[in-house]
Amino acid sequence: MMVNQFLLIAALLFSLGVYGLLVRRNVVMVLLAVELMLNAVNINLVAFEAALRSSMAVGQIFSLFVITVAAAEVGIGLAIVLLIFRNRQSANVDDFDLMKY
Amino acid sequence: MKSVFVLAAEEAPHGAVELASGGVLAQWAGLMLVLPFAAFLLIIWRGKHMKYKGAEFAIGAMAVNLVMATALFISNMVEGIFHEEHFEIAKIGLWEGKNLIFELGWVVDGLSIMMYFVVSFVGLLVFLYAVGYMHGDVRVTWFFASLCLFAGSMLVLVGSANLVQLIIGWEGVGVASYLLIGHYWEQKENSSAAIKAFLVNKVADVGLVLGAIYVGLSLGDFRFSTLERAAVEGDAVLAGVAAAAGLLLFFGAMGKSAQFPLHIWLPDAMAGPTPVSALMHAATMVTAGIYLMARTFPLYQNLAGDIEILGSLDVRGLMVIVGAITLFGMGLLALVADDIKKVLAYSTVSQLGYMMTAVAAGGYTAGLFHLFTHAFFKALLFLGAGSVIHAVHSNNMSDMGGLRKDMPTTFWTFSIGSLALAGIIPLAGFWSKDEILATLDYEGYQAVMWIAVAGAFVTAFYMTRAVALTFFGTYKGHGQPHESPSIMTTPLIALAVPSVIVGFFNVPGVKLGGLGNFTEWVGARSVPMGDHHAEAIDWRLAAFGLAAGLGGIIVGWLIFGRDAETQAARDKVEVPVLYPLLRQKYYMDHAALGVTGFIKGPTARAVNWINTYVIDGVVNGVGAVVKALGGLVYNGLDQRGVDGIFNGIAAGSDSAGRALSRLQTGRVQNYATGFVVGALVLVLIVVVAA
Amino acid sequence: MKYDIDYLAIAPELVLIVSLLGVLALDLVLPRRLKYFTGAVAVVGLTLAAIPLILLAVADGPISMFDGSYVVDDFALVLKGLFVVSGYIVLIMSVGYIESDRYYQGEYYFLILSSILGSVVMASARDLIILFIGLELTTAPLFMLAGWRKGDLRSNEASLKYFILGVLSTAIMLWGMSMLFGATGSIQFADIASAVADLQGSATMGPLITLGVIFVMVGFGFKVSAVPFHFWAPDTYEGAPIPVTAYLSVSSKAAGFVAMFVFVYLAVPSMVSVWGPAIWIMAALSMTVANLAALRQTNIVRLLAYSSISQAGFMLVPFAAAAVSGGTSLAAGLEATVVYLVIYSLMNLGAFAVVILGVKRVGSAVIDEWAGLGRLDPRLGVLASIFFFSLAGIPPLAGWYAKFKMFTSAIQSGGTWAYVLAGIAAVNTVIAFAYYAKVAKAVWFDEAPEDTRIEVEAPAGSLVLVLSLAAIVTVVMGVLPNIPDFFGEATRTLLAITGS
Amino acid sequence: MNWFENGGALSLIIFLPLAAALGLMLIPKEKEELIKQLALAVSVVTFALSLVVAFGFDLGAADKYQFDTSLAWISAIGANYHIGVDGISLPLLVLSTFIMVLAIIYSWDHWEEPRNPRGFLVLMLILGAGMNGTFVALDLVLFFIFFEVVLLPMYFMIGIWGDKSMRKIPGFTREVPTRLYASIKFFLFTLFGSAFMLLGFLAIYFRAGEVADRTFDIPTLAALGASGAFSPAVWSIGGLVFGALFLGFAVKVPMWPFHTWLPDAHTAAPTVGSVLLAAILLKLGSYGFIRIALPILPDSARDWAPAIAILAVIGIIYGSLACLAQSDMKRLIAFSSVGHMGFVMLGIATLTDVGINAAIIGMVAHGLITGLLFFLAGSMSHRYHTREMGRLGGNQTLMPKMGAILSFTAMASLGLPGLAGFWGEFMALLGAFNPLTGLSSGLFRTVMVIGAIGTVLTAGYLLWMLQKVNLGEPGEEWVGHEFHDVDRFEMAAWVPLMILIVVIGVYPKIVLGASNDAVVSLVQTAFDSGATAARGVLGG
Amino acid sequence: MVFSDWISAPVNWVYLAVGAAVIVAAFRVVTSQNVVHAALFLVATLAGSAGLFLLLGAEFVAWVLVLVYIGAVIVLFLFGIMITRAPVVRDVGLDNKKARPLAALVALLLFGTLSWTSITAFGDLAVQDVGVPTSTAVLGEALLGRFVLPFEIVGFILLAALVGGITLARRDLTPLEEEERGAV
Repeated sequence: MMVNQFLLIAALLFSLGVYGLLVRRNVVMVLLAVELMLNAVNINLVAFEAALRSSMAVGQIFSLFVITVAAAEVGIGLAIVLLIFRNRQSANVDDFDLMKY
Repeated sequence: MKSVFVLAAEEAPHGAVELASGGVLAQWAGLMLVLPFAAFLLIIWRGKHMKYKGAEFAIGAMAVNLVMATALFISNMVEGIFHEEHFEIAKIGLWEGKNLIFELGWVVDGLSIMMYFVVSFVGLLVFLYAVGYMHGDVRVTWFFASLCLFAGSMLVLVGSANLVQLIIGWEGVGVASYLLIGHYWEQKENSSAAIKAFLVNKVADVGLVLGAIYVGLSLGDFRFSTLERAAVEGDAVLAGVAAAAGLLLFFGAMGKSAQFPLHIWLPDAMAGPTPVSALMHAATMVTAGIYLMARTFPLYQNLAGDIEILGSLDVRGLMVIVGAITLFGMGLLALVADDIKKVLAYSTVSQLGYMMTAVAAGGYTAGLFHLFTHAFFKALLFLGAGSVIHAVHSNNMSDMGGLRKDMPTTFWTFSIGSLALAGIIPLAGFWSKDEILATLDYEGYQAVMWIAVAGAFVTAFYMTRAVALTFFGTYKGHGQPHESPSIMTTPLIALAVPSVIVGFFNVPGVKLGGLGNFTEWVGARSVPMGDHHAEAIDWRLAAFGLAAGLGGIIVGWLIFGRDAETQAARDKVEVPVLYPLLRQKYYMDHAALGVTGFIKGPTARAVNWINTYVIDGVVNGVGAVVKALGGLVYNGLDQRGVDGIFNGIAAGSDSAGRALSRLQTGRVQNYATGFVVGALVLVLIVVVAA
Repeated sequence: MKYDIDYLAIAPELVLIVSLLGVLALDLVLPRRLKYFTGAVAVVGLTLAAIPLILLAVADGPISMFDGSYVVDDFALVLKGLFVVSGYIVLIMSVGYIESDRYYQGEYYFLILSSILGSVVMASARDLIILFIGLELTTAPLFMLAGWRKGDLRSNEASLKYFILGVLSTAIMLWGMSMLFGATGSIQFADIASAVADLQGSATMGPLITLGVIFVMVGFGFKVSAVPFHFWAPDTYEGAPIPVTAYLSVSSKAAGFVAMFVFVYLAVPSMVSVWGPAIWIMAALSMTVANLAALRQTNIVRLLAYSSISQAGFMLVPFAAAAVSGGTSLAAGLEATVVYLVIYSLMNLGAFAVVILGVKRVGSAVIDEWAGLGRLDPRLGVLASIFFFSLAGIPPLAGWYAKFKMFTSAIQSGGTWAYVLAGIAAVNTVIAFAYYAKVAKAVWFDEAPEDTRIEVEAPAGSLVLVLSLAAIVTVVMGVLPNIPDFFGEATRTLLAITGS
Repeated sequence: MNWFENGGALSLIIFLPLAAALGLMLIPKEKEELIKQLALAVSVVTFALSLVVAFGFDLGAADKYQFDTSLAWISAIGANYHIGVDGISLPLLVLSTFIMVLAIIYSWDHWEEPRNPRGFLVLMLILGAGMNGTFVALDLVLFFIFFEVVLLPMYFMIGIWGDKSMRKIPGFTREVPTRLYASIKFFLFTLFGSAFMLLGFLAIYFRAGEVADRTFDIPTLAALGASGAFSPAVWSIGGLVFGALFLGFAVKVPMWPFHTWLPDAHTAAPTVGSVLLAAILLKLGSYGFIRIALPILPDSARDWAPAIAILAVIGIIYGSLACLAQSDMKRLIAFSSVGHMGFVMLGIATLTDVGINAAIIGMVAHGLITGLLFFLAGSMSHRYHTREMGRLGGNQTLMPKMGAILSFTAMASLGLPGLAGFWGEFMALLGAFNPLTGLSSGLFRTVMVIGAIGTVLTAGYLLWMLQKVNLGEPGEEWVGHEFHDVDRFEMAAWVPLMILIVVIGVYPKIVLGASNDAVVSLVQTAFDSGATAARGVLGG
Repeated sequence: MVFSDWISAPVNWVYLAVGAAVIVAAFRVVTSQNVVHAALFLVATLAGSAGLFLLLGAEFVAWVLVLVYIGAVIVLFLFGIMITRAPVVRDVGLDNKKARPLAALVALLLFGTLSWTSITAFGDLAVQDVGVPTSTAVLGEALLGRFVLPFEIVGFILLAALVGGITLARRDLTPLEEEERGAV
């Protein structure tokens, strides 16, 4: 097994995440896309760790932090979704352009 | 603490001439330069509360000046005086390692003493006269203050020991003339005339200023004595710039001395009160140019004069030509003027042409002598004209006529002045004009000499016309004219005397006892002038001049003395002396009319037309064009172009800002797109750059 | 392996933790009318946190922990101090502001303190993980605080936009970090630095490291709101509660800069040819784009948002200039940026405080409606002038020295690109004045409409006091620039460690 | 009195007005008299101090900095609080403090809307501090600070007390209030220039570090400059750096084509603002050339001199022509400044002692004369409520004193010999006749001739202005109006100016006596050989 | 390494299987027009990722992923979807169709860049000790030793998210309700 195998998957996930982020109208869907991107990073980190085998498994540690932070972000994101949904009765991001220029 | 004024070190004048120092009088001559200004301040301060509205101060100052000037004049007669005083007013940098300085000061030598005398003498009389003339007029106080400024500036000019101070006096004269010409500024014509005078002079001043710069920076010094010495010694550097400097200075002189084509301001300048005209035409202002030429005479005589500038035309030749055109062409114009002051004004221009021609041709003494004599009789004529105007309340000769009975003093003095101007022996004008003819003859300008003779004819002709129309025939104006008060007639008489006698100051070969003659008096300079002096009068030339003068009078008399419309005028024709001629009046009249008709008609009209539409037109046109150019520059270039660029930049940034803030769509996904694309582009740029 | 912990070194963090937990606990027990007390606790906590900072500053030498991944040196202390002080000012600004509306005070202070804690931690971070965590802790509470005016749609929108772009930037930054980790096998800056120095020439690794560095820089670029990663800023600033906006534009931005400093100077100093041009572009774009856009703004908060973007551009200039000209003057660049940051923080907070008072007074954030404020309330007018003209860089207000340092550093770097950037900065200084002057114009030059005299209660004494103090310091710093310089020079220790 | 001579006096001159400004802010607005008295007292004391400095100044060592001190200021960059006066700055310093006194006297009874004397005086005093500071600063950074400090007060003066009318600006869709447009334009232009000027300073600073120690110290840098350290021959960007400084100073002067802020600012500014702007602020730019650009970058200056001379002479002609097109009296006077400062710059461009002396006396004279003209324009528009020359006329009849003073000042402005304005023009032409060795004398002589012709145009527009405003019959609309002729405050402010105009006109040594040695030394140090006019270079 | 060698290793078969699943699922996450499906595809993606982690010897991380994401986060997502009452049926309006081409282009470019850099950089770099899981003890020791500080700090992130999230998400009481509560 080569690291690149995993990196390719990660790159694909990351790019798909970006795609999703750019096209999805629903905020929750956008959040899903973000999760894809963060997960791609995790795959990177773990794959590198598998190749490096550092003494403290730094890559895995890093990925644990990323997972935790991602979870927190989801929490925050959903809270924001709830907040705006209550005010606007919509979770579509392109409904939100009160402020521009 | 050092004294504010640091007296420049005395330097012995150069040259072979042994001259006296002039003693205390010369050391204090500067007082004459200052007194009129003191009077000016006093008039401004207290004038309104004085009985004669401040004229007292002006007259007082002028009287003191005249005393001093007379004393100097006499001492200069006894022994030639040369004395300079210099007060440094600034060091302005280095020139060849030594300080380049500006100075004020005065020079007391033959030339300046003559000018002091003329200015003070004529000035005093004009001031006195003005008390009467201006009585009850508007702004009398201000008028006398300005007169003081005028006379004072002229004294500063003629007393100056260096070019810089000369410029100060020079433009001071200009400003004073502006103030005086525009005395009745409620009418736009008057203020326009004042502006015209100032601006035309200012144009010429460019020449003076640049000429001063050429001279000053060639010598590292602005003093006349340095210039004179360098010119006589043939200083190489000065020689290098001599033509340029000479022409520039001459250009300056042309403005003040109203040489063709810069004479145009002068007739308009008649807008001022008559005493101003008298002062301006006799003693101050117009003589300044001649004075400048005389002051820098060694430059022309030794260096500049013979430098060829256009083909074989040399500097001197150019100057003579300008003078000749002025003397003849402008004289003709006097023939067609109805305004008596305009007649006199053109006459002045013409006489200035004589002076300029003489000085240019190399006749230092001749030019100055004519200046000297002319000052008296021209002042006399103007004051006389003023007296008439005062009486009839009009400037136009068509409103006058037959005044000789009502105003006898004026008539007689005016006649004396006219005869002197016409060059009738033995009045002053005869001698000085003769000297000019002699000089032109000697220096080889025969053609010009004949023009000068012709000019003499014209001069006599128009003066006769003026006298005839004013004092003979019948009165055509309104009211009953009276002789002017004695404060006005006294100056007339006082001027008539020298108009008669001063010609004898310089009869060739004649010396006034131990006092020498005019030639020696004005020859008292730091260096010899090197002009030619005839040892005896050349009666051949004198006869030509006299004949021309008499001819002019006779022809003039025949025409104007026998004014067909006025019985009185026809009566006058039968003056016994002229009677034989008048017997054949038919031929004579026709012949004279033919000749003069041509001169007065097409020629004069042509000249007048050229003057009005070409020269004046050019000047007015230049003014209009310049103003239009101003509009173009301001509206077209400044507001649209230069400012437009900056406003354009501002407007551009504004709309760029608008365009850029359009990027801020408010859609978060557009932002994210920008975000990712930005990141990718950054990578791309950096990778490509690396 | 045992890791010694120097408790004095992390005392500021600990004090912050205690006080934020205290705030949370108090919030539970206090009755509604006494909730404001949590604010007092937060203020006191921050004040207390300053004490160990001073002690540490006086104490000798840098303290290094966890294999050198957490370092307390003068650089860290200066920036921690900056975070604490600016946080302090934000708290005081908040006190009056959030009391006047339906805010959750306890939670609010808790989140602010959390964010400050994140910044404070990050200033000492010397490995990727702590850097990442610190940044996240700085940012995450702000996602929510931006939406703190829950009933206001603009505030919601601010929060949403900030959040979405925030997580996007986090993801991109993490990708970059993971690549750097993969390439160098370490998360320690020092190790990364040496590994990168070996690898950067390699044809295979080069692009990857470049990508990694740029992606990480993108994350920082987002934090400092540099163009083209700035899009969130105007909208979020406008919508968020004003004290939060102030915090965003100062502390959060400063945090981004700190992250950028430690990352580029300590982790990838040898990649100067990569991050140099990147920063150069960000600097040039930020200044120009934001300034031009700011010219069009009519809302004062939005104007300040664009202003803060352009200021970020100015702050990047020394950096960029030092980097593109070969990196010989990096120390000077750092110092200049820190000096700029210190001065900017002060004056920008002052400007926001003025905006808070002004909005209260006038009832609007639309610049035109501030007409005649100077005559209505000269004191506020003078303060507004001081801060806005200081932002514009007009001597003798402190802002001039910030700009001066920036130019100094840029010119010192030398080289065409540095000069060009300095030129762009110079032009932008002029453009910037045009919109700062807009505020002064409204305040002083325009006539007040007849009926705008709104009677408001006197602003909180503490805010006025702090504001006046900030104004005085702004002037004093401008007259005696040795003061900000002192902080700037202290931060040179950052480079002393790596010996560059 | 040791402290006094070691910087104390100059520091007082700078900071006394500043302290007074702060003090005034503490006095309640209502105590107007007290505020005015205090402001006047302080300005008089400042002026007195500058006179003490002037009389204590050792003219024998005018090329040395006196009353100087140097204190450490910004240690990180080695910028010092280095102040001192030499013969070049002394006249300008005295001029500055002097005009300030007159401006305050004049203000006493002349407040533009919205009044607020306290605010106005505070700004004036700050302005004074900035101006005085600029003239004594001997450190580039210090110079820069003071150079900029003057901007804000002037900006506020124009913006708050300025012309309230609306104006259509080409390129913009809406009409904008004149004062707003003018104030921001003034500020942006100056800021634009000074931003680049600062870049130039910094480049010099670091370049100094390459050959010696990094320093902002002007005398030290001048010495380095004289030794050729900043010559483009050894420092590739030397010319560019001069260009940067040029931009900064030229905008302030202002030289064509950077002048367009000036007519707007002058027209819009309140009277006293215009006066200070014309009398002092413009001088900061030309002073900068003399104090900084020439001595530090002599070789680049040599390269740039022809361009400066050409721009200067364009300014002379262009300014005069633009004046001819004006219908607004104040705007006309403003444009006249473009022309007059053109002569100042022409003098500087010659790089000779004569030319620089010309610039200095030209600056002083322009300060006095144009200052007075703006006073007059202000007082007249105060009475007529219009500045349209087409509507004025017969002022000499309505207000004889005012008219007389206006005539006098116009005469002075057109460079009448014997009044102050003449020397600057004449000497500038003198300098241009014989520019520094190595400069094209053909070009400079052409410029000299064109400049001399410019004096005619100058006379033209001033005389036409007088004709329109002063002479003729009063217009219909003024008949029956009661006009107050010059009041005592105006007299008190104007008479000293008139006296000085005459005194300097007759005895320019008052200015040149102080400056000449300093200028000669400056030119010799900076341009070494060929510094003085020599006979050899002359020729037809 | 030659492809035949590569494909002959069984572990790569597993990789291919899991990897394909992950990719397909990820595709569906961003393309599915049904919100619930999208969320469920994310579950599949994450589960597949966990599988990949196992392949890479990161057992602990794999199970954390399963626990945290599949156990908690996805539930959160589903809650979010429910609460925002997104239609459970196919929703044509889920995508901003106009944005698709640009988004696809950007994603493609990004993928190209990312994969290109990775492939050139790491070439044949192989995973070491395939099948040998990292000991959880090592992780634990590192987390509570060398990484104790970020470990603690990340706790505050969670706390902040919790506190802030609750505050934001909760419905504000009306003044009347508040009064009632105050009385209690």
